Amino acid sequence: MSTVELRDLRRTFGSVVALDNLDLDIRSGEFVSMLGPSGCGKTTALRIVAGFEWPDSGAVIVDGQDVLGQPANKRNMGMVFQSYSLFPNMTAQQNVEFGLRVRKQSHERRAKRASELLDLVGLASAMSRYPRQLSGGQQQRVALARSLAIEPKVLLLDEPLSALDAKVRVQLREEVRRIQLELGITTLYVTHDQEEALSISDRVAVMSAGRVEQLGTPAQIYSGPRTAFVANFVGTMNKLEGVVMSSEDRVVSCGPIKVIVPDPTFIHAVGENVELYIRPEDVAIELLPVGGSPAPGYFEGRVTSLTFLGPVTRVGLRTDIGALLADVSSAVALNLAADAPVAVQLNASSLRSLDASPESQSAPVS
Amino acid sequence: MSTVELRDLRRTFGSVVALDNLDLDIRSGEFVSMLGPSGCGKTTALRIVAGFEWPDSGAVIVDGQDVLGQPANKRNMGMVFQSYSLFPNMTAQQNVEFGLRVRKQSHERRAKRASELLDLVGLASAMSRYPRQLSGGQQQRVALARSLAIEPKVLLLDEPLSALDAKVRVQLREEVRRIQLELGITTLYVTHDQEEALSISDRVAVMSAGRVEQLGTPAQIYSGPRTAFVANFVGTMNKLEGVVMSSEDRVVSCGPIKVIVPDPTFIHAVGENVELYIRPEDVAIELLPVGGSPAPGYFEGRVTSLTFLGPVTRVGLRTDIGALLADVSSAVALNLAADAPVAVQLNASSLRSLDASPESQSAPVS
Amino acid sequence: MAQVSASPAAPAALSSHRLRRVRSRVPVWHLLWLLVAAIFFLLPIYSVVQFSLEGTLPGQGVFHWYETVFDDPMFRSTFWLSIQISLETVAVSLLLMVPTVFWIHLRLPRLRPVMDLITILPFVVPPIVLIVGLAPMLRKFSWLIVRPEVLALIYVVFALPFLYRALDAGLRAIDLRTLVEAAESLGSSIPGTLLRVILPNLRAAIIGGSLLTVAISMGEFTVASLLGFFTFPVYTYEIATSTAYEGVALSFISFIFVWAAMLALYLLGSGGRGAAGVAITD
Amino acid sequence: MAQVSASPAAPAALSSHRLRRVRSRVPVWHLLWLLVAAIFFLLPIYSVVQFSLEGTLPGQGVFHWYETVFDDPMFRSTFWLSIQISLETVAVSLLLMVPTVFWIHLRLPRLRPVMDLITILPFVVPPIVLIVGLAPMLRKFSWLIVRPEVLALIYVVFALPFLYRALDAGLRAIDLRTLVEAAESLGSSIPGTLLRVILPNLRAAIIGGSLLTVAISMGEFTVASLLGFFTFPVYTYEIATSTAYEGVALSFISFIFVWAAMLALYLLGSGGRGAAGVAITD
Repeated sequence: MSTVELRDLRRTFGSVVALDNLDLDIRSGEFVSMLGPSGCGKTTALRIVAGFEWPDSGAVIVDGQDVLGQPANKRNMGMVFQSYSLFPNMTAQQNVEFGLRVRKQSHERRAKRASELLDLVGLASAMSRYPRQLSGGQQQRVALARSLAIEPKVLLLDEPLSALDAKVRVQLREEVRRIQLELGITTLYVTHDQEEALSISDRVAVMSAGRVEQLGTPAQIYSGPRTAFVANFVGTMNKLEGVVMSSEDRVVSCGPIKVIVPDPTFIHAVGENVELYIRPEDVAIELLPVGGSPAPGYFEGRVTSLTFLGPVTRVGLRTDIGALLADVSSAVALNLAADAPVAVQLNASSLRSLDASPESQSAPVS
Repeated sequence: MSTVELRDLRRTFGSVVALDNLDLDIRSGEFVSMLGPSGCGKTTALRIVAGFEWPDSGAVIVDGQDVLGQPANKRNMGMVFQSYSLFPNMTAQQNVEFGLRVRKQSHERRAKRASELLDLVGLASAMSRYPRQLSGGQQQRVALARSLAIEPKVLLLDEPLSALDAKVRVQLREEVRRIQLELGITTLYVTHDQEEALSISDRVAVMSAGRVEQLGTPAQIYSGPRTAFVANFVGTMNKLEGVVMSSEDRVVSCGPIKVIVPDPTFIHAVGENVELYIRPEDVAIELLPVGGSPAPGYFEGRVTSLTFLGPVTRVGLRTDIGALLADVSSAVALNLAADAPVAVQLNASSLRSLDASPESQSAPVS
Repeated sequence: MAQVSASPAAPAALSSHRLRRVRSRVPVWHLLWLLVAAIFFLLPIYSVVQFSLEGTLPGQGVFHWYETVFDDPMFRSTFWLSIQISLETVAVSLLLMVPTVFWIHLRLPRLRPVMDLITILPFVVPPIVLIVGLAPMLRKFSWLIVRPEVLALIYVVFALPFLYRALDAGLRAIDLRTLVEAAESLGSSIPGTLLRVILPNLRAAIIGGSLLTVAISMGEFTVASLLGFFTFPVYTYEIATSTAYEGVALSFISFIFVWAAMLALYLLGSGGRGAAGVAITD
Repeated sequence: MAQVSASPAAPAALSSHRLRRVRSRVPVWHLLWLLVAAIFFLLPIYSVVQFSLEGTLPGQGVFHWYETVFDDPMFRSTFWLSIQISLETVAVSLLLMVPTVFWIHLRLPRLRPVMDLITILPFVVPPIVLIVGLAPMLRKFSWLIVRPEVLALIYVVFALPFLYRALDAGLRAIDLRTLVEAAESLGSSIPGTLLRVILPNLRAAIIGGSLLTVAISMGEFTVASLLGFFTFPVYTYEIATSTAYEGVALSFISFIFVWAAMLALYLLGSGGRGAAGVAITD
């Protein structure tokens, strides 16, 4: 149970700013993810906490003490790496015992602890196997057990699942979370996968260009993104271009459609161009009978694409206010076909207005 | 527009059977995915179609002709690889022109076609860049353009997205599908990612141990898995252990709960042990007031975990019929907390009984 | 569920594909290359064996000249001198190179091209040029030159490329930085990590590099001869130019020695790989 | 949005961390190693330069001995002989090795350990043993031995390890199989792919390996001497043992030649990498 505070961390590589005065607090026993695209500085921040890199300025405070003066092997932090990091010359058990051997614990205690931890990660039966005899997922389980064996103050995970197959990735992330909750260990997790971050964390720090764009619970991040970058990076968003019609009533016209922005802090002058965001699950559609016209509150659209996602199907729409994505139940989507006319409704209470952050403007093509 | 038929393909590596008399038909203009875990033979099958490997027996018939006698460079098939395969010494444009240069087309035609195709993949501006100056996603776009430049009969893609970041992966798969529909090219796609296969394909061939376990549209595969392997590999499934109470009425008792299996082909003797499957989205829950008891048709459960997945939250439940997963809208899930008592209902029409296939029995840990 | 029916046309198709595969795997210049290798390495052996048999007089055993060689006290003394120099060379080389290459891989990867270059130099600056160039200076330090340890130091340089490349390949095969950081996060110091994690994984590379170093130090002639040390190769040369049959016998003994070392090296090198033969592309 | 406020303690913390980083990057034996390299490679040069200056009589220019060397017709003829042999060696080596290594990487990766072994042999079987062992046989083919092309063929074997390793590293740096398959699927034949896709990406490796081959063939003494060819190194040796000053001058010229080749090699090798310096761990 330890607290971790990153204070004003700055790190540059030549002219590249990897960390731009980063601040982040992690409470005792909390699972915090740093989520962001390649190059946002998340791994650099983690490696500074671990002691593998040093900031140009700033502090890393664990339980009230700045640890930047300590070398990595004195910080007592468990680390799980992206690439398989097991010692190839040791069995799973010897790998897990390594940290205890360094601490000169007795043979019996080491063996007992190793078997406890291999049990915890579900690999008790594989204790005498060498890493090359284990699958990628099993190797990462052993790596997790190894990092936990030393009873670390903090558990650090650097994209531990990104080398694994999709199916294994989901299984293992659930296990990581289960074990973290069971042990109550303070955890800092780095990932570029928004679904992973949302599903596993107590809080998520969405990072961009070396800064935290937004810090909050998964639900806060998903439902209340504060910048366009967060809105676009986490989940899928429809963007509507609009013009403010009435400043007081927050009425915005997107082409022929008028919407009311629910956010009371939405203050813009009449005639100003604004961007509105809405998630695909907040766009409702109904099949329009041939020759029929949409009911009040609905506007017309045509299906351009259908993407089956399991329980829901993502419907691409061409409408008067631009291209839209709508998520509908797959049972409903079975009645839709390309070019079918539909009536579209926006769930007005989910409309959001966001200021574009500088990063999102220059988002490169994939 | 070509048809591809894989006929009775068998391929062994020593004692390992990679392809076990595989049959698969791909219609003209169709997008078919081969989906399966590592080692299921999907890549071997694709490479046999491409001409990079040969089967021990069987045939690959394209437009009615067996192509196994043709070397890879005469088959006129476009191939996109998992690893970045652009020629490092050539610009994006030169890469795209390569196949046309081999075909001795004129400089003008090559340049025109390359610019059309780079336009199609959204990289017209990067035509004079070298591969090392492109991101992974951009490289795969160029690779796609390059494979399309030769107007191939068939487009083959071998996990083209698996080396990319989660966000880019989703963007690019949508583009691949858009381009495939635009050109109407017959496409065979290999992936281990069930979400990817479902979202991109006309039909999915779920593979296991060198055979096709099930072939069908994404909706058929997801909603009507025919084997336990398919049910478990595609999406998430709850498994219930039950005992047949009435053979005629198809009543099964799972612990204290009785359910009616909707499938009319469900014929089992009274007292037989069966396995029933239901998806998390077909498990409904309601918050139970303190001291309250579930309404008829509901049974009691307790929340063990909450996993935020965006629009829905996956709720882990402990119930009298075992552990269950239920997907509920995230707005509803906000009212739930660990250990909260809930009323659980199974959507009986979604219950499925499946014979366990041999593979699913020996499913390894992760 | 398995579709067991075999199409009648399958066997014919099978054999033609098999043929295709076999044919495309043994190209003409692969055979050519094997021929060249055979000529260069088997011819001497054939030549040596034939010559020893020719040279045996009636009444002498087949191994007459080999007995003569083994009985020569100079054979033993020069052989032991060369062995001693070789072991010194190996000891100094390992002490110098193992930590250096480890550190360069871990912290100074930008120095790797420079290392590649430096370790090639000994074979590019020919020994003859090196010794002729050094001659004036060596004369000043003649008190130092009389000790055979000087040869060991020179052979350390000659063997550098091989030891460096063996260690370099060994370190490339493991994810050094991640392993070291993993050990560090578990509380291990850098020397402790080198000892407990890295060295065990470099076993094959170290043994291989050492064997090469021994082979090189055991066989070097030019420098030993120029500096006037009577090592085993110098002895071989002298014998060869005086009594041809003994020289050939000696040469054959050296061959056996070298081939045994190479065999050991090959077995050590492939031992770690085990059953990595079958590769399924999935 | 950016937090620009800097904590007052930052500069102190900064410098201590900086120090830590700098200290940990220059370990003791790294310096030791540099020292050893310097002694072995700079000492001869120093020695040579000092010796030439010492040996110059009053009235002679500083470059007297160099002029003498350049004026010697034997210098020119032996130098050209060596150059000719080198170029033959390079031509034969490339024709033999480029397709072989390409094919082994592409279709016979299991042969790679065998190749590693075979290409080490020339340095492990010492030239002295090889030549002594071959002597009886060579005597039978003496009509063949008089042609200098024989030296080129022997040097092909000596240079194999370096050319092989250069090509091997070059091919390892690209994803050969995928590139070839990509080209195949686009309609290219294997020879066409080798020519249009693989060779351009092996440019640096081929030039580097060729330069090494030239350097080795230009410097080999033992075999040339034993077989009685009057190549440049043999000439150097004879001059060095007769007129010390000329020998040193020759040796210095060789040095310059070799260093120039190495510099070219280094520049070619690092040219392709460009701005890969800054590595951000993200």
